[in-house]
Amino acid sequence: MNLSVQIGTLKLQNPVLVASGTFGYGAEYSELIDLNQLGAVVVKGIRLGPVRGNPTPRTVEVASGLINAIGLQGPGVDGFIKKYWPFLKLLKVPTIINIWGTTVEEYAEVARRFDALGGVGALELNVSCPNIKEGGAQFGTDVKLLGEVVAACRQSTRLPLITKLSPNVVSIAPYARAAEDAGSDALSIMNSYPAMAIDIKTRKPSLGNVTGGLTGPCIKPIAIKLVWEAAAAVKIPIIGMGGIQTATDAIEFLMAGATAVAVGTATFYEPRTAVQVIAGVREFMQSHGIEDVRELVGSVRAAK
Amino acid sequence: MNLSVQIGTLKLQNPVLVASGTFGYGAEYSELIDLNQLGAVVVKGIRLGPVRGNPTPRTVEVASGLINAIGLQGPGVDGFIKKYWPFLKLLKVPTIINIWGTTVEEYAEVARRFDALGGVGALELNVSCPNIKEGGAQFGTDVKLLGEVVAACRQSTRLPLITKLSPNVVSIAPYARAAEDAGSDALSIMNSYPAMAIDIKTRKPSLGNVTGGLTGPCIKPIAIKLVWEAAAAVKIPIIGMGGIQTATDAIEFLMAGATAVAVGTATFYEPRTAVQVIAGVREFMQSHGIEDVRELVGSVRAAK
Amino acid sequence: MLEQTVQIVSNEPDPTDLYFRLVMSAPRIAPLVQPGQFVHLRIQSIKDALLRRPFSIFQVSGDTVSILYKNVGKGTDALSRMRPAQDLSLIGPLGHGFTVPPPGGESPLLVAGGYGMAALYLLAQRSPQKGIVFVGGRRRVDILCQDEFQSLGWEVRATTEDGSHGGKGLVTQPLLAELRSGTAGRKLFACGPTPMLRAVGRIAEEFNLPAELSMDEHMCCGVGVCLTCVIPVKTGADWEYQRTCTEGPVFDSTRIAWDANS
Amino acid sequence: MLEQTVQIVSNEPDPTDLYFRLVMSAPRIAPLVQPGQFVHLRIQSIKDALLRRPFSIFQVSGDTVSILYKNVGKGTDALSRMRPAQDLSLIGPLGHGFTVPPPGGESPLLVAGGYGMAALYLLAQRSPQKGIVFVGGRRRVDILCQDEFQSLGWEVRATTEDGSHGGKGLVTQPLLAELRSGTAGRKLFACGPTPMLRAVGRIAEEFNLPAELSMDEHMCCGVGVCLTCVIPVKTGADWEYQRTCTEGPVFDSTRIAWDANS
Ligand SMILES: Cc1cc2nc3c(=O)[nH]c(=O)nc-3n(C[C@H](O)[C@H](O)[C@H](O)COP(=O)(O)OP(=O)(O)OC[C@H]3O[C@@H](n4cnc5c(N)ncnc54)[C@H](O)[C@@H]3O)c2cc1C
Ligand SMILES: Cc1cc2nc3c(=O)[nH]c(=O)nc-3n(C[C@H](O)[C@H](O)[C@H](O)COP(=O)(O)OP(=O)(O)OC[C@H]3O[C@@H](n4cnc5c(N)ncnc54)[C@H](O)[C@@H]3O)c2cc1C
Ligand SMILES: Cc1cc2nc3c(=O)[nH]c(=O)nc-3n(C[C@H](O)[C@H](O)[C@H](O)COP(=O)(O)O)c2cc1C
Ligand SMILES: Cc1cc2nc3c(=O)[nH]c(=O)nc-3n(C[C@H](O)[C@H](O)[C@H](O)COP(=O)(O)O)c2cc1C
Ligand code: FES
Ligand code: FES
Repeated sequence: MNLSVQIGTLKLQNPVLVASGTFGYGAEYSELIDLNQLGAVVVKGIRLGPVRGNPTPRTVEVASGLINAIGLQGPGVDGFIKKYWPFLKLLKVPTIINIWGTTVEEYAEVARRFDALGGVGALELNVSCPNIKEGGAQFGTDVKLLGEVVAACRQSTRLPLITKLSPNVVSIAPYARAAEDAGSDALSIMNSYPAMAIDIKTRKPSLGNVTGGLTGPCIKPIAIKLVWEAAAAVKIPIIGMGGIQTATDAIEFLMAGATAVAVGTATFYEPRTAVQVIAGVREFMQSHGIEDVRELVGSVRAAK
Repeated sequence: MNLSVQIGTLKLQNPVLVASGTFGYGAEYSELIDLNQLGAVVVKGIRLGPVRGNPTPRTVEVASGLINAIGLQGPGVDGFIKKYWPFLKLLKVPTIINIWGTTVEEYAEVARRFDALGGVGALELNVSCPNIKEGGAQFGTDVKLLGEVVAACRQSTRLPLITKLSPNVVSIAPYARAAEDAGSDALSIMNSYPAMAIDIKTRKPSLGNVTGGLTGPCIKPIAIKLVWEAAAAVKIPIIGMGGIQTATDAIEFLMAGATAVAVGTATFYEPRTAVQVIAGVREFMQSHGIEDVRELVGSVRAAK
Repeated sequence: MLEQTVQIVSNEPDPTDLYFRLVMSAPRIAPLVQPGQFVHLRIQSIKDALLRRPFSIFQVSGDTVSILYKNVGKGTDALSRMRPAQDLSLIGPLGHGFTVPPPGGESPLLVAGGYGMAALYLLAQRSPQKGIVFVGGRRRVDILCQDEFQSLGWEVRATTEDGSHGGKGLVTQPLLAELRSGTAGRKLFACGPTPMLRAVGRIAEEFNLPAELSMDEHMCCGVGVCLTCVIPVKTGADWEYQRTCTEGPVFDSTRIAWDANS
Repeated sequence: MLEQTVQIVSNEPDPTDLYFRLVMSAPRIAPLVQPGQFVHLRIQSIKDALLRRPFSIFQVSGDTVSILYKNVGKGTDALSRMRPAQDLSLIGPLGHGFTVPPPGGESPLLVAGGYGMAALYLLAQRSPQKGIVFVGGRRRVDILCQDEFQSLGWEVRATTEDGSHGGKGLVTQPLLAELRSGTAGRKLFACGPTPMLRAVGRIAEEFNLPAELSMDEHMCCGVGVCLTCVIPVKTGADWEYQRTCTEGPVFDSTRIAWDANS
């Protein structure tokens, strides 16, 4: 039985990753799960320099979901390499680095730095964080800027490039194509959706940043639709995410057209989710006589 | 204690409506609740002629929500007037008619017809149904078309006009302003969000229409954010909706900037939701010494 | 139609833990029930799921109303864990049920698949003429209330797909055999999975018999406002979607436009 | 740190049904616990809500770990309805706890507000020096485990805001009184609401005493990956956000940059 899939030149032993920002830098969960069982580890978004992040409260629980406004707190490229890379580079599974910047040049520079580091599995360009004023989101909602930022990174590295698209657009197809045309090897769909909650007792927004990004099971139906549409628009593989809690959820993404999936928010409440999803996908394949996980990919459209 | 609010020239005895498409034509629920307690009854979307609607399955349950693709099945203007208006016109509370068309002219014609009918409380322009190919949604995601359709209706009727915006846009502010500038008296925010589910057992989309619109508690955080942003962009009142189950939810919308709210999906599982919400808002006002419900409107921003 | 908080009196599994009989105390609703109607239950303990679940009314006795349900998913599973004295919110009775045969009218032949049997019990009980009930299922366990029907004085002809009880095969086989021996004054009443209903519809057409079919469509509101539960119904030369929760679940078989939707 | 399915041994309310003591059988986790650490509990029966809830570890006894919690919302309410023999998923022990005073070291003064008392019990139990515990609450019911602390040989000075038990006022008043009578060799350990912690921090500064504060921040993952639970912590002349779930919940009071966030 084959579970392995390919993202650009990167081969993954199975199609189940963890989502950026929900798995720290890998080491944190190593006491609770065997990281080497994962398809890949994807780390929290990193820009060139350190980032302090947003004021608290930074997350609030909502119906079947979570709103977060962390503000991409992080150690910057150097801090990451010093503090977290020594652990990650020893893993048997690849590390995918989620990167961002406030200018096209910064994205390209961060890509160059990780290209030079050696041993990185792939880069995921976060052009869709809703929680940072000066960066992220505007690249994800402007087709032209999106093409520019992907092209600039493409010129800076030969590592596989994954573009993480924003869900906050009228139609995702043009963005998917712009990323593909600019040389992206794959797409990640979706990032969190802009959202807000108010605490009626205090009469204040529930988050320090006022607005944040919605994630968890509540967004799965939106994510499935976006993956379905993007898969029809491009030939490059898609990493599907948004609300995955079970193998059933993951298979739904694969059938919609995703080549791989990532588990995000669910890890917070059930750290073993990703490994359970891998086991569940394997079981489903066994009981349905499916030899290769790639048979599932896009199989709903194929069946039509 | 004052609970009444004003939408254009329409005075509502309280700010709690029911959402279009979730309350039929009023009569259906009259055995279970006293309709005259509501702020207003809003009927299912009506176009000029009868509409057959989409193939089944038409709804599917998801985490804390529902996806629907009814396809605006309905009797058309004449069928409605014949079959449902005799009941509605006898209610003490106003009826708001949700209308749509596939062309600007059709919207205007439907508006004219209801203007001529007499006794209608207001018209709600649905420019945001995600489940109809030829109509609805494209008006809601194109600022220019949106302005045209609102302006054409404005010229066809003196009834209060409410424009129901699409949530499926990068930023809602320009759409809110376009509707205001074209003469809309109020905005409804939000309609359902484009979504999809797959049944992995049958390997088919869960809905006959493939994609549908997501509603219920899962979308509340998206709706609150949109109301918050629109309220900063326009002066006309906003009717907030999306996932309201309790008075707490409704108050969250009011504090975010909505002048009134509508209960949708929750009515399906708890028919008495709207009347419970009214009672809960009243209780909240009592226990917080609030004399006028309008003090709550936008009070989060005011407090900043 | 009423919404009422009802108390569970009992909730008993069959020996296989697959089918359950749930008895609820519903004094205001019980007297209103017509055969073929259903109730819409809110099961508060389903995690993350919101909607009510529809179930045919199985039996009515004094102040109680009961259903006979199969544990097939998260809602029915949560329901199966509920205990006497716990509460449920119930809307009912709902829908347009079967026409009880008038005294001296047609002799009823009931056709049931799986839990479809539950929907037919009240009809059998209230029918002035006794008749035959044809029941089918996959295995023995799916033949649900043979004894109850027999106690009413009805003849039961069971079939199972695996032959573990009654004849081996589909429920339509003994029905066809019976009809070949004579059709005069017969009327069919059926409830079960859609393919079975369709087969019964074809048989009714073939033998030129009246038939009432209780259609099984996914439901959401259950009271006619959401337009989820529609089936194509003939209107002259054309057809339109009608609601199984209000115009149905029981439809005259000749009115259903089986192929309209494809 | 382990994730374990643990069984509830008991879940007892106080007479007012506001505070509960939950004892769980957690044989692999119990031996690892340090004073001031917490567990992260998944309460499956919360409707629509997903996240775990953090609770300080109150007592450890043999194979069991217990918490003392206040019913304040949907999670703690669902927890309060759970019964012995039911399961919970627990991650723990988590966080960086209190420094147990070394033998012959400083004499500990504990300061607790409300359920903060729970977080201090193990410290009192394991401290070679006994000292005084200052406990405060709104009403008598909020003074939680005075007897247990006294059984350990600690002196308890209680205050309530309404004067219904102990002195009337805030917990910092008897603390100040005590410190004015002498500060040599004292160290403060505090757990409670943020305003109380801040007041204790100021008092420590004023009297130039070491103080460890257990910070109360909203948590999400509880293990350091999500960066929800941060507080501003001094780094030289500057400050950065550090996680209360991993670098904390206990911080040296001089390191907290109280005004950074405003
Ligand atoms: C008018 C009517 C009367 C019914 N009477 C009975 C009855 O007497 N006894 C009984 O056991 N069941 C009856 N049903 C079916 C029952 O409503 C479903 O089995 C139930 O809603 C499934 O809920 P769940 O959460 O357990 O399953 P889910 O987890 O929601 O789904 C499990 C499976 O059941 C299927 N399912 C969901 N809804 C329906 C439906 N309406 N019809 C058929 N399959 C469905 C799903 O597609 C899925 O495959 C009736 C349905 C209708 C419309
Ligand atoms: C390290 C740590 C240790 C804790 N130890 C204990 C303990 O020993 N005993 C105990 O009773 N509680 C303790 N808490 C608080 C406890 O986690 C919350 O009361 C609980 O999560 C509320 O869950 P809920 O679903 O019942 O409330 P919700 O419905 O989620 O919220 C109800 C109210 O509680 C507030 N709340 C939610 N989370 C927290 C929090 N972390 N701190 C303070 N208020 C919160 C909400 O803002 C809201 O006002 C601790 C918290 C932390 C971070
Ligand atoms: C707390 C939190 C932090 C996140 N941080 C990042 C990030 O740094 N970079 C990024 O591209 N996505 C980030 N995301 C988005 C996730 O990677 C993922 O796209 C999203 O959570 C949807 O998946 P889920 O519903 O399974 O969580 C974050 C999400 C959460 C909840
Ligand atoms: C089954 C269904 C049908 C709907 N039909 C209409 C419609 O005809 N016209 C319209 O403007 N909105 C329609 N809506 C959208 C609702 O009016 C409302 O905007 C949306 O459901 C969000 O509110 P909720 O989350 O409370 O349901 C429909 C929603 C549902 C669930
Ligand atoms: S289930 Fe809503 S109309 Fe029938
Ligand atoms: S709660 Fe997630 S980092 Fe502390």
